[in-house]
Amino acid sequence: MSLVVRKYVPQIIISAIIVATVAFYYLYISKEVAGAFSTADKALSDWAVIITSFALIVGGIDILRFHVLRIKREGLAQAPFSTVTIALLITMVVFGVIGWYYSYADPKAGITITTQPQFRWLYTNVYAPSDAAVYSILVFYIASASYRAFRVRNPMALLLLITAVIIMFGNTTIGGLIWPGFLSLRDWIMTVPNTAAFRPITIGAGLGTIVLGLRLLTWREVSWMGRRE
Amino acid sequence: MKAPKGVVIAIALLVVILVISVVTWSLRVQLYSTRAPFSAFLILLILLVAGYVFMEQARLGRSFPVRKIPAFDAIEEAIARSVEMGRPVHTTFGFGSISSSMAPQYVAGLGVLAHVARLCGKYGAKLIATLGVPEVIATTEEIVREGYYSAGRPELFDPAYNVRYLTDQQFAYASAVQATIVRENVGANIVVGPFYAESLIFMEAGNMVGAFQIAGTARETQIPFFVLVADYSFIGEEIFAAGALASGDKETLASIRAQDIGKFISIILIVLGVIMLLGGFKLVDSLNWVWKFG
Amino acid sequence: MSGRISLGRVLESRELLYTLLLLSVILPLLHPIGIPIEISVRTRDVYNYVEKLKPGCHVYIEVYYEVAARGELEPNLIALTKHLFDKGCRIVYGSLSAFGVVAFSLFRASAADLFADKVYGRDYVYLGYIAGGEAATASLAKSIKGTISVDNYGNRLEDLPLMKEVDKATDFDLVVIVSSGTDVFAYYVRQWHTPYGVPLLFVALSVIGPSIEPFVGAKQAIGMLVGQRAAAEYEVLVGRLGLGMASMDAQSTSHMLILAFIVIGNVVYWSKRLSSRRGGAR
Amino acid sequence: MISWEVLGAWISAALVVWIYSFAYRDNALYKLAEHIFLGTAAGYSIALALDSLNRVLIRPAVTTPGTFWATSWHYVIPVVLGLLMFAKYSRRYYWLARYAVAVNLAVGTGLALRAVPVANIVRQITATILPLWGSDPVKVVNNWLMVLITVGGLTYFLFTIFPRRVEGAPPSPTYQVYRALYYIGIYGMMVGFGALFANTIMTRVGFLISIYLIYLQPQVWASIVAAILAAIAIVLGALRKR
Repeated sequence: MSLVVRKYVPQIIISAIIVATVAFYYLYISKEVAGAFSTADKALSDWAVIITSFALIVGGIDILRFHVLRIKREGLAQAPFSTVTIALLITMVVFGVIGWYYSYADPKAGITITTQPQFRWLYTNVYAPSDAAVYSILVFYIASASYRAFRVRNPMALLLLITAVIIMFGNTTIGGLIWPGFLSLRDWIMTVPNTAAFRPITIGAGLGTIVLGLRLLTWREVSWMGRRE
Repeated sequence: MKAPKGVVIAIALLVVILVISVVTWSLRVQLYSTRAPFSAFLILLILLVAGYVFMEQARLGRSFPVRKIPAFDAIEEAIARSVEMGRPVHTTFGFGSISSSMAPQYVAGLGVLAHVARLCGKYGAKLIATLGVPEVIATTEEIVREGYYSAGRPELFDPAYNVRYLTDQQFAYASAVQATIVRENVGANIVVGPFYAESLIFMEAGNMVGAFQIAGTARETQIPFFVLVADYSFIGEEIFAAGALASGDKETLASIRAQDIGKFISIILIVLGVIMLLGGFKLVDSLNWVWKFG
Repeated sequence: MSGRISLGRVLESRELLYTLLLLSVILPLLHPIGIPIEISVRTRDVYNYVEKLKPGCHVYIEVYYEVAARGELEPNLIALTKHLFDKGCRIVYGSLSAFGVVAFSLFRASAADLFADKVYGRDYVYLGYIAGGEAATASLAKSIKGTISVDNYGNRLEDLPLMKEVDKATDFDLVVIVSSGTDVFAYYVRQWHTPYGVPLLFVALSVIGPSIEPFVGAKQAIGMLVGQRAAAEYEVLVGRLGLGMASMDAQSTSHMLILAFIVIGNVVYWSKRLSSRRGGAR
Repeated sequence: MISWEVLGAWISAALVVWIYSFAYRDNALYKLAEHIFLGTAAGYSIALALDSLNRVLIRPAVTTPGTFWATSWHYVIPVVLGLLMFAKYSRRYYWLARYAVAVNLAVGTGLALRAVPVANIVRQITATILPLWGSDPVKVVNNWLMVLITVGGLTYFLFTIFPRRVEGAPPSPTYQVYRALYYIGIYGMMVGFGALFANTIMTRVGFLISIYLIYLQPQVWASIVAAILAAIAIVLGALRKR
């Protein structure tokens, strides 16, 4: 019994949902069925949203727990940093909840969870710049990565380097000064070999996805459950 | 050779669907939706049946030798090396919600994680699994636990150290992962899953501490960064094959033969289409044909 | 011998590369060099298409990018907006993402000169964030007023003169999608172009360019402006030099720096490899 | 009197500089910026979660309870499933969380299985069926390359079905064709990788330009002070390690 509820029921849920969502997507039985399906489909994606939201809340608790534990274990060296994280997490949630409260208490004010003024301030002045900074730190990384990646170790690496140099000249105005042909050569590489190169990868990724779907359907893929029972 | 029952049923199902399709087609009945071309449905169906047939055959003892995937074999080496150096192993498989169409890639990442966890148990390596997928925190904990317990090293399992859910926000996750890689001075950095712009962040952070790096994703735009920067990489569909290899189960592994069937179907359709163009027949139109009458 | 290796060490250190990289990007922004630029056929095509629009035409512009993508997309958006306003077009802006709202306000601020003599509600409207992804795109194509009732600033759409002229996809003479992602282009192709045949124009990041190329190839879009280069070219065409041009200089210097380091990397690598081979022979 | 706006701009500039400092070396100020970022991000994602719950569940249930219970009564199920996520803290009932994961995973996989056959397979195949003969030589060469690289790449990925070379015997024609396609595939893909990699440099530089214009240029002094502080932190960190 216990194995049934622990292992089989979740897998039955998976198979049933995959079969239903995929089969009714392709099949057309009648207008009513199609209508019912799209309603059910919409509801199911809402289900997923609700479940994800709960998962995010559980995740938030996990983050808090993780940092409390770190303070306990690593003491003063870590405490200031973890305290900052915990404090900001709670602050953001509190401001959000205040906005939530006002969205019901005073709907005319137009304040919602994400538009609460202090919440917005933290978002625009702390979250957004940090987010953008981490994204753009990639400019450093791509520079040091190309330093290593384009070392000519073998003929294949030479081909890589030649392609990269053409693209880099083609992308910049200085390349056009050196030889105007770089731009059209760059365009050709991007439209012909580049497109062709990613096509088999796209097809393969699709095939892999389908086969993994099959493994989930037939209960062969169990890693998502964690423990093997 | 007597065909097993499952195979017969699967093939019979395929035949029945095909017959019904032909009949309804000749009767001009709207059986399939107009959302997708009929060829897509057919290819999906054939692949599912083919994969199932291969798995059944494997269950009856037929074996399908698989070519070497160097990146997969390198995982063990990477872990053994970091144990020698006394450094932990880091692995991560992405951020976001599992209810998106990236779900299969997360599952492939979890499969590799399970393999890594078992090897870490075997060699006694300290594993740090970071993640940004809120739904599978518990799963990840279970996988790591299983890895250590099955190898008889329960003392190494410490969920607060081994499993670190960071956040599901892309770059916050990325910033914490790069910091983890550098601060914990990891010896091996294994990243398999659906990655976006953060892929290169992980690779460069690993490079800062000189970690042995194995990376893979099926997201086309990020593959170059993994291939050119990591020591070993899984390209595209290889991550799904890695997931199957990691299970260590012959039947599961047999399913990847269906991917080959799919590739052959693609090659044949392309070649056929090109040849047919000579005769002025457009295969593209048939492939794009949507089940629609009137 | 040791001198060469230590020189290699210094050149190999990422700190040096990073510092030079920062300088190579920031200095040209402060003091533009003004490297001349050649107009590509693709940008010229887009320009010619817009040039043919008649005064009083209506254009819908989807603003879908986060702040980090601003450097590449905003100059395009500004140059296009200038061109469209010059042609006497009226523009409805909208965003399918919440960060589009921030992007629009920044764009509005940095292109203040364009909006100076334009009247909100008559010459342009910003619908704000429209939730719902592809479903919302489909719904907008059927009826904007049926999808949302107020604009970004809380005005009722019925009260805005411009919104009396337009409501559905076919009311627009051109739809411009300025996006940092890939999906949104497909939304508009599927929901606006395929059913209603509205001409689309794509403005994309240079990384995204190749993946939306097929749409342009299949004539589902009239053209595309990709990255800062297209922005710089368009700025030249419409005669309002701005961030696009300055950025192209920064792009040139930083690319040359990276190329120089690739060369250094190869020299260091080969000198090491050759010297170790010689050492082995001894 | 410092306004909130100015303070915000300073904080933004400092955060950007400190995050960049990690590229040079990990230091205490990066750690601070990282933890600030993590805290806000975690709080933000919880707020977003509350917002989605509010949008799909609570608002309809509160504002129009009649229609909500008539049409959307089944939303109780995901709520229960969501609450089951908390079972992960239990040693005995940890498996209850799987039910929720199962639903989400199935939804995701279902979405993938719908999109993939068309987008990843049929569309790609139809795009590759190109005329290999014609009057325009440039186009013909391009089409040949397109078809050969695509087919070659597909052969490169073959896992279980491919011709093997028998030791001692001369390679069979099938094997030779396979190897040729294999190499066309891998070289073609390398060109693609090099091109995409180099092309991305442009976008990344573009991002740096944006960041500089938005956060650093308006707050030059804040940025410089932050940079000096970061340099001190890096040096101090290095000294302490030694």
